[in-house]
Amino acid sequence: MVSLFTVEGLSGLLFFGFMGLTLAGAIVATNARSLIRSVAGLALCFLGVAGLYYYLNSPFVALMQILIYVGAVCVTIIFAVMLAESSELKQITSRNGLVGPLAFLASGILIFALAGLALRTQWRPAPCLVNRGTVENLGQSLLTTYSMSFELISVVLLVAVVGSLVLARAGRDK
Amino acid sequence: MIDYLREIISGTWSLFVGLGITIRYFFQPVVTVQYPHETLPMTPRFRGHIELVKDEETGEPKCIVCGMCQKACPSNCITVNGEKREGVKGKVLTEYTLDFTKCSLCGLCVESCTPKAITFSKDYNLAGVRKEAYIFDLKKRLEAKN
Amino acid sequence: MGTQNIQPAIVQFAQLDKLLALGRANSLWPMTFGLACCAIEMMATGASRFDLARFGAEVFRPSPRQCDVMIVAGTISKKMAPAVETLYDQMPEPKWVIAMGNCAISGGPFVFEGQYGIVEGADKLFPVDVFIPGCPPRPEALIEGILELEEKITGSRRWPRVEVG
Amino acid sequence: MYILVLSNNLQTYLVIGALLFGIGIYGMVQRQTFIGMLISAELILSGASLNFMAFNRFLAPDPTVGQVFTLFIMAIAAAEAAIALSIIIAVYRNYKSIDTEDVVDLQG
Amino acid sequence: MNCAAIKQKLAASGAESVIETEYARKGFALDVQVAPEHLVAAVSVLDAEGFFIEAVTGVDWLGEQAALRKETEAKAAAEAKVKAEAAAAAGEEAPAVAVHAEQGELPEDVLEAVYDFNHYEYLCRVTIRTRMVRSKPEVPTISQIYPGANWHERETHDFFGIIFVGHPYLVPLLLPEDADYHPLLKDFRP
Amino acid sequence: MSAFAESEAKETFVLNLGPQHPATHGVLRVKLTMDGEYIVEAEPVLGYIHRMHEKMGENRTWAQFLPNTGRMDYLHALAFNHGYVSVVERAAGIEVPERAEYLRVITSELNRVSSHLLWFGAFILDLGGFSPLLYAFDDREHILDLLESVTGSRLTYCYFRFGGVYNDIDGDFVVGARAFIKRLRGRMPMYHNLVTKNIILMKRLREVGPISAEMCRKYGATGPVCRGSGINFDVRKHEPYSIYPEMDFEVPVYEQCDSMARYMVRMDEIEQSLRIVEQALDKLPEGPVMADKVPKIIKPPKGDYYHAVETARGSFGVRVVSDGSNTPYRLKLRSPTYSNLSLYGEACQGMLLPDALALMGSLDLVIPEIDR
Amino acid sequence: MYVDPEIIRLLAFLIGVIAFAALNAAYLVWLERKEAAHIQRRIGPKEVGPFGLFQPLVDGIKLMTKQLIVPAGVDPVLFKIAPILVMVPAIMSFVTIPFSDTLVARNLDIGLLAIFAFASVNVLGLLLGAWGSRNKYAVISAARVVSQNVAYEIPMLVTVVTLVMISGTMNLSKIVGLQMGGFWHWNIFNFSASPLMPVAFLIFFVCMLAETNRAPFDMAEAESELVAGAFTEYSGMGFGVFFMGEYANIVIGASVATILFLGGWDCPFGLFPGVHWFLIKMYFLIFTVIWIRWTYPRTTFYGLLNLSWKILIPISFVNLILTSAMLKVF
Repeated sequence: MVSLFTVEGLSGLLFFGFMGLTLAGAIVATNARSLIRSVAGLALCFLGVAGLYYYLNSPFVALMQILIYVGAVCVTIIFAVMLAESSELKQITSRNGLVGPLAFLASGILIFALAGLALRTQWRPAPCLVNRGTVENLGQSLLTTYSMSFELISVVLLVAVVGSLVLARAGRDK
Repeated sequence: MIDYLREIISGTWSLFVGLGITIRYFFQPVVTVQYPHETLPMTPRFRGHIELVKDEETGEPKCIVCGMCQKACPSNCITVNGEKREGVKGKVLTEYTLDFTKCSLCGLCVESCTPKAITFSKDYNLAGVRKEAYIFDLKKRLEAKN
Repeated sequence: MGTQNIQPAIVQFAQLDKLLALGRANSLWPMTFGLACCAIEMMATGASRFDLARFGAEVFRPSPRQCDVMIVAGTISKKMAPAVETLYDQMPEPKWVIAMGNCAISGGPFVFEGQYGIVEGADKLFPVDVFIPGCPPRPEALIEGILELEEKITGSRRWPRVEVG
Repeated sequence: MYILVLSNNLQTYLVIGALLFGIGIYGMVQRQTFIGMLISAELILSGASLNFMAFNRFLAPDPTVGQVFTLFIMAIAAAEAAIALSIIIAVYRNYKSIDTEDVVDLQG
Repeated sequence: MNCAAIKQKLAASGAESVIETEYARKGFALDVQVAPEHLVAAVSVLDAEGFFIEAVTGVDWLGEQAALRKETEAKAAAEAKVKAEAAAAAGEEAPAVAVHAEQGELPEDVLEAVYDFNHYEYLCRVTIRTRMVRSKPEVPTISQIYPGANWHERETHDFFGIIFVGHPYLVPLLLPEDADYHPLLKDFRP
Repeated sequence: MSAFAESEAKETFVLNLGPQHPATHGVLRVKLTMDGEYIVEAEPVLGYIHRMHEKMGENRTWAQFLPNTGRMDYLHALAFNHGYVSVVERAAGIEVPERAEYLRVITSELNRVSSHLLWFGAFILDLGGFSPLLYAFDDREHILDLLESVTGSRLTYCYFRFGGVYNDIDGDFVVGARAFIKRLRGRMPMYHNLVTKNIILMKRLREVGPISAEMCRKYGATGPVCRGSGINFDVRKHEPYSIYPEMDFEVPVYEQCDSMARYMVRMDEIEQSLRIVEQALDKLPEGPVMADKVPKIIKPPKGDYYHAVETARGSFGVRVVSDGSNTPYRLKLRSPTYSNLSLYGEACQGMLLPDALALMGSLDLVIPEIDR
Repeated sequence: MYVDPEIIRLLAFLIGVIAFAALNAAYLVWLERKEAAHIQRRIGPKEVGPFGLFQPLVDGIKLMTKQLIVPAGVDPVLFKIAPILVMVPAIMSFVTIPFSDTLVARNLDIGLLAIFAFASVNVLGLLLGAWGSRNKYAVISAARVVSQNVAYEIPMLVTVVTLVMISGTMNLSKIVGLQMGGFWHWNIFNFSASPLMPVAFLIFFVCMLAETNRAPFDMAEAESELVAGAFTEYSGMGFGVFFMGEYANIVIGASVATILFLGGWDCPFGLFPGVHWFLIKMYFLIFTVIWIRWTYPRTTFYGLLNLSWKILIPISFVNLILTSAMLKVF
């Protein structure tokens, strides 16, 4: 039994807040009529996910989530929206009325199946821990075990940056 | 490369020079005249709205109701009226209205006045909530002053 | 429109109202908005010699949304009048207007028989709270106008009156 | 109060992850603009990373692995967003116009 | 290069009259009268000489013809009077010279477009005037030669209703966009 | 038409600068067609402060038009006074006493300094610096005090009369003017250190807003704008009026054609104006300040007359057409900024928004003078 | 009823932090107005309270009672949440800042990262507010803010990485702890780590100015160009909250600079360290920020990017390489 007026209790309550933020954000992101609101919803969802990461004993990833997703990805998407927003509304009207309900049904089934799977499976915790998953451990494994993937990711990022620059510049030869 | 560094250094130096100047002014005394508490001296030639001049002997306005100021005024803001009275030479001023809200303070009226019966007042801080307050009855004003 | 129809508070607290009035009167943010000659004197009033800042009124905001008082400094032409009205409408309540200079009061020296271009006074467009005559008025007069407006808001004058000898 | 310790339960995270994933799929189908789909894709990725993180916390013997994976997902997602957006911009530049007529101007 | 040379070139370009005025008295050196169709040629001459445009304006000569006629009538009357007096003085009978009042339609009043040019290097202010009837106030634009004339011509159009044929954008400049009045015409009433 | 075909044309949007905008120094409106932050087209829209000066001229007597001249260019009102009284004096053949001309030049040049100081401050304000504005205003107040002690007003002077000036100066004025010259000379290095040599300002003005000499000619630009483009044109030297031929001063000319050149021209002109005032104070003759035989009602003979003066912004010309009556038949006011601004549309094509605003500031606009 | 003392401590800190942020915002406005006035040889706010000290109060009263216009055509939801999105992360950042060795709400191991993460949300708020208000000036301004922040984040982070390398931790308290014992231990004078440390401080300071949109990098509300920039459509307290957020960000920026370079709460002479030294250093930096604001003209947008890409980024990389080399060698 956990009382509400302890740190654990409050943090449990806060957890609900983050959960709600995540799900509400996600729903806004997919259902809002204007794109800019979807992005705002996405940002909220990411903030909620960051909170969840915090509860998963990983403040570093939580902060990286905020830094990268909220601070960079969302901002980038808003930029794209600024350039393309107005043509969005016109499109929404012309669509098959069946797609929406069908998509809802399909994803509902998917969620149901996945959630069922998650709840029914007997998860066995790890027998022993190699380390505690702190930032130091993370850094060490990034630069030792996963150094190859780390380097590859950097190359991917570099290529992505160059590629997007090339693509975005393409139409503007002035 | 050398130009690049030189530009950085000279540019940064110019920024520090600027900061030096402003901080020097920061410690210098202020030049503000705190208006409602202290006032600037008005120059004798300051042009406020016009006023009638009193004849020192009779206590009446010097104005002879010739209407020159009314004619000279570019914006028609002066109305002068007078009447003949028994026993007085010339006309006697009955009304001298100045619509100050149209005045451009050019001074043509004062110049055109041969008997020097109008002059500039020193009212430099007029402000109020009623627009009609600035249609002055100068005769009344002169009487109120006495 | 104008200052008359501020929504009355649901519960009337005289003291609170006084405090609000005091707050509003001492934090009059004018709009960066000059029309003609008087605008220069408006700038001069904000400058070191006269320093409008002493009354907390130096925060010239360029956007009408953040202003409390519009100082109409100069002639309003008929072409400009719709824009001035729009600016007035864009200001949030409570808002005040100061007509600075003769042109803003009544069209000033530019009124003549058969004129085709100017609006004869800002009060033809929206209610004006304080009039400052002069062509252009001296900076002291503008300060006096601000004080006059404060008096209008709070109902009393905190500053000494300057008598002109 | 049992619900207050939900945060210490693997299933909670997995269900949230599933929900995010499902909502993302829904959005992917239902949205028809590139940006809308991109947003949904980000949601799907978030659902996946949440699962990684949850397993990492509760089941993994080495609790850095999930974090490393999540970081990689983030990096890939960022790269993906950048590329996708530049494609979108290029597409819009060629086929649509940037219409600012309905941007309400502050008159005056 | 001096004013005399400019004068010759202008005269060659088809100007009706080129008068050298007294600068100290008038403030400009050459007073050129051209017909609207020769305006562009005259302005081109100035452009080639490196003049810059100072201003374009108009003058409404409403009532000028009537005044002119009145003047000639008065002159004629005065002459007649003088003659009559002379005759009277000579003791002759006054000759029966009836004052010959011109009848018939007055010629139509004109609008005048005035162009001022000046030179950066030497002092030679050239004033070009061109006249057109009030009912058809049309004059070719010079904004293709002097882009600066664009605004001046728009302003003149605002004030006088003179139509600058070929002007790229002849909409009101100083008056409101929808203004259809021309305030500096002498018969303008608001 | 397919969507593809109009893609290039519609990538722009329209940005309305003004009529109320902090950068336009009044009520100018500029319709900018922008591509991102680049300006594709700029179209100034005038007339928001059109005050019918030319119409008023036809409705008033020659003398009654005098106050209007002070309100066209309120920053250099005395030059406008000067232009108007000169043309009427030329038309009516009125001789002006020498002392009056000296006073005209002294006050007018002081007024020019005050105008340049205000421009300096406002220009730096456009560029985002605030304090130089107030330093300039501090100096300007001294000039205004001086001029007020002569003319009675601070801004919209109406000091000159046909045949002379309204008031004579007194000894205090001479002392004050000399003291002011000394003070301002002492302050100029501060301005240069604080502003001119500042790297940010240099980066913003150097090679920004080029206006070629040919463009000046085609648009009729005068004043510091054309002098910043290497054209040595100053009405005070070009067609000397008043007592300027007797004064020893230079016309600052810069060849760079950019905003910095125009800035430097004006800053140097302050010094030249101070020199003129100093010389005029030295040479100031005794005598009346008003001609004796000025008729009460002026009726210049028929004909048209022109007179140009150099204001702080360029050549101001007045063309009057007299029909011999006591009112002008036609009064054309050729204002310098009108021509200077007309080149703006062409000059700022392809520029970035902040540069275009720096260019606009460097043109030194006084809107009531443009709209008249 | 049992209430955990930890909660009370948290609540106290939360209230304290919010009060600190709000008070700072209010009185920094006063400081800014006063300092500007004195630089310009004016008096500044004076008539309201002694030295005009009540000026922020009356401004606050006025702003709070001002009509909050939601103009027609704006996106009302975004328009309203944007100021919150600017203000909340700013307050969150305060949580991790150690004002002295004991006065810290939450001593995170990765406090430095937390501050940068929260700071990045700020941009989102501005962007949403600007786009939500549907005003061209606001949109241009927001676009500028983002490009500016992206451009300046690079040299800033490179400089910070240099410092993290020197300190070996991202815990702010530990970073200060390593600099204790007089000004010669401060990172700004840590010549043994890299001879370019004062330059690094300058770079950090410049980047901080740019990140907080202060002059001469105040592209966002370049008055003469974009009216009031992103806040053009905001009135009353909507504007007030943005304003407070701006000043809170300045306080955070100055605090981080103090912690990273100026030894936090360390006394310059190695005696009596404490929170007062922290505040003195922080307010001195803020004073400088304001001083700069009232001295220089504004840079242009491309000038700003040029500065970042051509000067700050190369130098900060040189510093990074130099530092890592010296760390390896010594």
